[in-house]
Amino acid sequence: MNYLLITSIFTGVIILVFTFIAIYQKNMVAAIISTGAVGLFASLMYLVLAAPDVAMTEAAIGSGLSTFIFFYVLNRIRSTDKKKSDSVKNDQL
Amino acid sequence: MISPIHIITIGLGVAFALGFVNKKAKNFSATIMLVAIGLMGAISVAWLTALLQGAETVQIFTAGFKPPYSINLMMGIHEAFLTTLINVAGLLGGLYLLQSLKNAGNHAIMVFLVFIMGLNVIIMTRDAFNLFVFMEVVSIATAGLIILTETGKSIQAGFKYMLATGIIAGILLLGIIFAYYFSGTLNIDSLAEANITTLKGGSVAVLMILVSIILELKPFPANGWALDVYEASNPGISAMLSAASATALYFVLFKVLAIANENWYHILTVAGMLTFIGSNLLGIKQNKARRLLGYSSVGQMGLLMAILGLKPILGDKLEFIAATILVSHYLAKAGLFWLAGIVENDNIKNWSALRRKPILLVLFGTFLFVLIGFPPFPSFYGKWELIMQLSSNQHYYVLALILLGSFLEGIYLFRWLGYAIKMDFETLPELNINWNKIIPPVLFGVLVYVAGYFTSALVPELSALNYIPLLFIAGIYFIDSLPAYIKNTVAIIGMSIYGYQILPPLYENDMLRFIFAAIFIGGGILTLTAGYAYKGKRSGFYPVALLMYAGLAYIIQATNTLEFFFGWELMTAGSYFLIIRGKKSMPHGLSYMLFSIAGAYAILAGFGLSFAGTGTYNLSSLAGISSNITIIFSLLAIGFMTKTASLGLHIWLPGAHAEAESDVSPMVSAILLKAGVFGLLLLIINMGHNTETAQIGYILGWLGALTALVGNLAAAFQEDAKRLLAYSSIAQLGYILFALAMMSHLGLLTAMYYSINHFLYKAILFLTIGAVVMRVGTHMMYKMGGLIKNMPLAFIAVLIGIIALSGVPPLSGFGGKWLLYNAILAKGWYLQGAMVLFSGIIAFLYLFKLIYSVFLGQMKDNLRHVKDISIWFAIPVYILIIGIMIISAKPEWVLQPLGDMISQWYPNAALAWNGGLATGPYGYWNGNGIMITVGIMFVSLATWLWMMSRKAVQVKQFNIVYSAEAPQRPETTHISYNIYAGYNKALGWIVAPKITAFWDTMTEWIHSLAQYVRQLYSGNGQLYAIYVLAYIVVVYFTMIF
Amino acid sequence: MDFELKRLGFTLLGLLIVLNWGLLMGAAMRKIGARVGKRYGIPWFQPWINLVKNYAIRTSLSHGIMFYLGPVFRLSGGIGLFLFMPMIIGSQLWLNYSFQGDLVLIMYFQFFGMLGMALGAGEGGHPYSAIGISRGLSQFTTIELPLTLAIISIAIQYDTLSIIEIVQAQQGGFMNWTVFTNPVATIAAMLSLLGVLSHSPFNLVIAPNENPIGPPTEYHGSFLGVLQTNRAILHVVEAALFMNLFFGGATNWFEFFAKTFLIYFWSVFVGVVFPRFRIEQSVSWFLKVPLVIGVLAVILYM
Amino acid sequence: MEYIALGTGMLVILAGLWAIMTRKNLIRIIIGFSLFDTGIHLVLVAISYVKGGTAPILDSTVCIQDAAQRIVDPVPQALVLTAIVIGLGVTALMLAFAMKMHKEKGTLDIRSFKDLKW
Amino acid sequence: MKNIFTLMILVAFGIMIYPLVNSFKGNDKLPELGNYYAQPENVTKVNSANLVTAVVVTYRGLDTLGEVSILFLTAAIIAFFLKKQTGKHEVRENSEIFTTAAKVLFPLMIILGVYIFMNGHLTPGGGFQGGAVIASAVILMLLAFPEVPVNQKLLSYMESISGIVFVGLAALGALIGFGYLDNAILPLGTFGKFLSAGAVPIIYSFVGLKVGAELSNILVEFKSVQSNE
Repeated sequence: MNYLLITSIFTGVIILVFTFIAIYQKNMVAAIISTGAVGLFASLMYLVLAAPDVAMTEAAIGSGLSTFIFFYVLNRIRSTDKKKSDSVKNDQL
Repeated sequence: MISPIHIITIGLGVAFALGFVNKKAKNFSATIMLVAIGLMGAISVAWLTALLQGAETVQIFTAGFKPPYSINLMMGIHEAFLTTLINVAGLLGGLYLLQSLKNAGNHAIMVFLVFIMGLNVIIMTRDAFNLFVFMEVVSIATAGLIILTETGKSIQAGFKYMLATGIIAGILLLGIIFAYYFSGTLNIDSLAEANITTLKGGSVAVLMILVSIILELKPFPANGWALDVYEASNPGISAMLSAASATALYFVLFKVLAIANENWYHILTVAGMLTFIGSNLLGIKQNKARRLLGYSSVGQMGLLMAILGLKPILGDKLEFIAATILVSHYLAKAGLFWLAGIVENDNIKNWSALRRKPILLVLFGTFLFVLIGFPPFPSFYGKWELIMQLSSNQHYYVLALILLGSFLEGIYLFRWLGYAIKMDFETLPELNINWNKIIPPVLFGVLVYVAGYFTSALVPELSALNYIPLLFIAGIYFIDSLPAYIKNTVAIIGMSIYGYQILPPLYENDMLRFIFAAIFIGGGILTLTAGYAYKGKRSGFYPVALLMYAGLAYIIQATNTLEFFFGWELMTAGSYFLIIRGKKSMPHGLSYMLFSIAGAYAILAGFGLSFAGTGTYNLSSLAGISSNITIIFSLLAIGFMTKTASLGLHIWLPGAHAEAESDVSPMVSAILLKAGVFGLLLLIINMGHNTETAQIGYILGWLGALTALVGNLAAAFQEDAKRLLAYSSIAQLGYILFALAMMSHLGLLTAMYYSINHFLYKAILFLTIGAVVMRVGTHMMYKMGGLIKNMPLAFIAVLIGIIALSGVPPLSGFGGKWLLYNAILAKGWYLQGAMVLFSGIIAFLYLFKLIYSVFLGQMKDNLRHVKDISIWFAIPVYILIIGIMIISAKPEWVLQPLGDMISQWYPNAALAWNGGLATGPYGYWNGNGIMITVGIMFVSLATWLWMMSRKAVQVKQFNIVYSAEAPQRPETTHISYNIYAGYNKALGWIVAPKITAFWDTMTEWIHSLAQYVRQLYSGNGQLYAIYVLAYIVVVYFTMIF
Repeated sequence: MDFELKRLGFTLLGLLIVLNWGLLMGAAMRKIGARVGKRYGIPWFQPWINLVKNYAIRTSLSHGIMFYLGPVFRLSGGIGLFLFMPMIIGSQLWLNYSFQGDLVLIMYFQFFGMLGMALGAGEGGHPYSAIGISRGLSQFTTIELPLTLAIISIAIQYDTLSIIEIVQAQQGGFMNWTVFTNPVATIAAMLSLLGVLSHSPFNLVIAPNENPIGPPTEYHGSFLGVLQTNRAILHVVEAALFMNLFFGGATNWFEFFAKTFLIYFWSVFVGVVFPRFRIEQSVSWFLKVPLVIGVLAVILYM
Repeated sequence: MEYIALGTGMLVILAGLWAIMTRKNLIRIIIGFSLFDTGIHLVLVAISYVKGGTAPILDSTVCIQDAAQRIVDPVPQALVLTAIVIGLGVTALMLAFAMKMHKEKGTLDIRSFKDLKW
Repeated sequence: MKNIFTLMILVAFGIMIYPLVNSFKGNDKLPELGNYYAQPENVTKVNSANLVTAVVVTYRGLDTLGEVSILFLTAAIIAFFLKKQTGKHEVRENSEIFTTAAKVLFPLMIILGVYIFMNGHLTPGGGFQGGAVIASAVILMLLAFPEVPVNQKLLSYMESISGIVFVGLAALGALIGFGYLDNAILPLGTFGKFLSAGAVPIIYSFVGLKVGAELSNILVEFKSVQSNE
């Protein structure tokens, strides 16, 4: 039990750290990866909370697929920006 | 009976199955979709019929478990009704969107189908989480539909929408899960039983659920995203969102409210009223049609939300009120958005394009009147009932706010209608109208009337209402394509038959009503006679004219306040359309309508308060009111005074009367204004005996006197003949108000006599001047002159009219003055009386100006060959002149029975009649004798002078003055422009347009306020998200404090 | 019927008396005015000569039907006022036709002539006549206000609008006259009278001594004769009205002549002393001083 | 444990809302939205937890009879499953919108999308 | 400045949700609803070893239906929203190792996904998870072979068929069972065995297929946008 508690505290802290990174990291790629990591560690938390179904789902969908879609979109936006020679520095926003 | 759950089966099954259909076979997919929605609709209609015939409400269980252990749906009368509405909207909306859907492809068709299905489920479901899921279905489908017609704007709107609804949905989910935590159930009914609001956390959970649903209903100011959606998406989609989605979400709120405690009713009321007023305020500044409709839609939902919040007060009336207003909004808003799609022009000034297809204009007008709540539409009954219930329960603030909001709504809706009716449309492109785009709005237009009819059947107070006049008007509308003279004949015959039926019994029983009925119907027939002078079709004239007369007839025949108000609103609508027909009438029509609406709301509030006091709608029950007398009397009086155009409320009149068509001016002046007089008279005979009302009467007396003074002075300074007559009407109505306010036998008698007289001479003058204007083509008197040579008929008519008006013996006006003197002395209102008499003398100024400038003086060269007035104008005018002669020679024929009638209420200081000699408390008057004396003297003197000067040589006007040398510019010799300059110098300050300036300032303030408030909607989607969250927070802190 | 015929006869006789008295008074006033202005003035019979001359002029020009009806209206107004005004109290026959209407009738019948005159002059097409009329009407409206207030005041005082009753109430010594019982109303009314009779300083309307301006500009011959006839009658009747209301009426013709002369003289006296007002001046003046006095008169009796 | 999950969840919700309300980049806003969702899911799962419970799957270790005493609540877990999928749908759709908006204006700054206002 | 205002709102929101956290005491025992589902007689009525699956597919099957429609909607909307984006493909060479591995892994992942959703009533996982795994397999292929066009028609047919089967089974429950989505329309079988829980595995399998197809569809749509510049 204690072990689980420590795990959950640890996970919770990691989640919050990644959340912070996701919001404030200037590099969009890192931010997106952090978002995925938040999902991943959340699914760890779910496992701890005896919810394997949810954990699987979150891991596959929340952190996997949605990160992929983010990247697709980011990629696409970047390629558009590259075409327009004047690159708008969106990431600094 | 098919289980309602199969709505889902059909909806989803067909949507999924559409994946098989070849991408190219778009027609096929679209047809399938419509069939599927039709089947869904058929299920709900079948249930609606079954439930209406007494079937039991059914619960639909899923998964073989009973609730609360599994999700259940419910099909009761509410659900059946609302799903029917949604499926009908879906079917017609789908039909309307056919091209757009096909362009976007099969996927869009699927999305539309799932959207409709989702709306059905959120109505039926009884499970909180299921509700959440299907609300998500609907909101994602909505996001998809927003970009059905893809534009930059619609994408932005879609993103803002998703952002806001995403937050809302998250909060809802949090609320639901905590509600589950505290109660252990997800079923709405079980949640309601669990009563978790008593827990500290539980109340927050409930708050989150309710606030998110409120937010889905787009409360002001957290609704910027919704407005953008209404504006930017395809109008067909906006129609769906406004009609179908809003309806479903409203029911969700209704359903979920079960879990709340009574504090929530206040929150709902406040949120609803804020939305209603806020949105309508901002609508005023809006010129983009679809966004305007968005404001209106949001506002209406706010009103409905407030109504839900008033549930504890409204009790079992809630359903009737909410249903009528909801259905009206549903039909009207869908119809308007559909029209927006047909017009394809987002500037409301360009909606005159509707005139290319008159049927569209009729639909447009119908929908706008539905929104405002005019009879015979359902919302009228809903608003009426709402006001009655609110006032019965002393919720005056809410009542006032509702009326204020409705008024603000009226401002922009009628401005818009005015644009549609009056703006040029020749420069606008043709409308391209597909059959599938025209069917839905037309169908909804018809449905509005049908719904109105069925709603009125639910109102017992209207059971005695005679629908024949309305049917007759509808009939006239259908023969609108025939030439004017045929319709004119039909209209005159119709009115004659109606008059033949109602006048004799009134003559027997009720002289007061008889007089008014005779003015309304007799005057109506006479003024319609002038209509023969018009060539062509005169499209749209007859239905609206008859609508006004029907309203007037209803007012006369009304026995209860509802019937009265019904007639009053019909009359207002009809007269509005009559007034706005004039060439430059757009602003005047608007101000007329706004004053009328404000007045009607004052009347409504007054009737509401009287209902609260007496518990009955009966008109005669006004006499039995014992509480709130001052307020009721004031409200009703103000309401009626907007029609009589008393000082301060008069600014609509001059323009409205002056710019109206030649035969419309007498209708709206000589006849329409009497409706206000009739109302005031009813008020005074019923409520005049109280001490409180006597005090108000004192104020009204001064007001009447001031009105008379200012009206007459202003008339004296006019250069426009019809405007002059219009100001004269204001003044005359001022006398009548003054006389009525005396609340004495002689006062009422004076008022009645003045009413009859005013009808006679103002009809004569307006008809004649109107006919002259038709000939010479200008209203400006200084551009006429010397027309006596060309227009002897008109001259004689005007001469008799002005003698009668001025009160010079022997014509009937003198009787009025004499009665007034006696009444003033008997009442003791000396100073205000002197003011009235003084203003009566000022009348000479404008009367002289009128007849001199038009008929006398130097003739203008360009008018040398005009013909006399049209015979069709001359006929009614000379009939009216005969009326004046009769009433002048035999005043006792009218005054004696009237006096007897008035003695019922005011027996003191009545006139004593001895043949033609009337003896009042102060003086005596023999109308008959004076007529004969003056007549003999006049004729003998005329003969004598003629004898002496019979060899007189007819000379041209220039021959004497200018020694037969016409001056270079003959027009300068007609001294007419500003002839009372000296008088103006001395007294002009009285008529400085301070009141107009006052109202202008008011308008400006409202506009500035709207401009200021609407900065809230900066267009930044993020800001809208912040508003959403702030809204939740504010509601929370309001709750806990 | 017999009585009615007799009444008609007496009324016509009264009319004749009033006409001649009016002409005589007119001459007298001109004379007085001239003497004050150090001029000799007209002979006392000049008005009769004028009248006869005008009626006798053969050439006669007309601008149309209303031009012709104008003087008819004007004279009807004057004679009508006479008809509805009780002349000598105490005799049924000198009461004329006043049983058909009361003070209100008199008040409003004044306009009958004015209106007709205005219209007739209007048809003449002369610009000056229009100017004159507009001035006359403007001034007249304000003149009526203090008069109305004064009349309301005495109507309250005597509780009636019947002239006969008002006169009867003033019988029995001059201290019963309204001028003593209700001096404020009397002052207001007497100030109005100046305007009613259109003498200086309120005579801009007809401005007799200057270039031909005012309503009668275009009239001449028999038309002008009619107007002059009316003027003579009207002045006496107006004076009689004031006499009846404020100075105890007349019980015989001598009293009638005396009182009307003095009332008429009052207006002439003021006219001689004061210069002429412009229209906006006179309008403003009437709405200041006489109005305040009139309101005071009403308030005192409220 | 569930307290930690709940607390973390709530903090993530607040952080997500903060991101939605203050970041100007559309993608970042959507990230915030995604975080907001994850936070809610954490809260839901925390609520489903029963002290000392096992996963609601009945197998050799948990037999039918004492299931009620040993398992955690399956209901919120089922709800989370649904919510996760919904969240994905919404996120995907928002990204598609963001992509289109970027294509239109060449920027991701939300302040430049103010064509509709008032 | 605006951020301070936003912060205030957020803090206020935090204050508002604090009572929720504060009154959260955890669960000492199952709440009423969960308890009912865990009762042996009710467990056997559904006969699904995985109670979450039981809840997802039967008790709250309607939610699942809604959820499936949400994915369906998302896929459909993205499809018509992004459809005009097809254009030239920009071919990029992937390393041989990667492509070979992808070729090998793809069928394995598909099988894994199928396994997950077919055993959804017995083991953790189910339709969504299985579907997600299938979609991951598709992603893998998309990454490995960006130039190979995806048979979207197949995906779309798969989606439609599984959707119709789902709805059909649900409706069948209403027609021959005790209610919509009643799983007892098929024999309940033995508890804990593969053939148990009546229609649950079938429904969940089709949910899995459908979710897989829909997610794949979404990804493919995004990818097609991707490759078009």
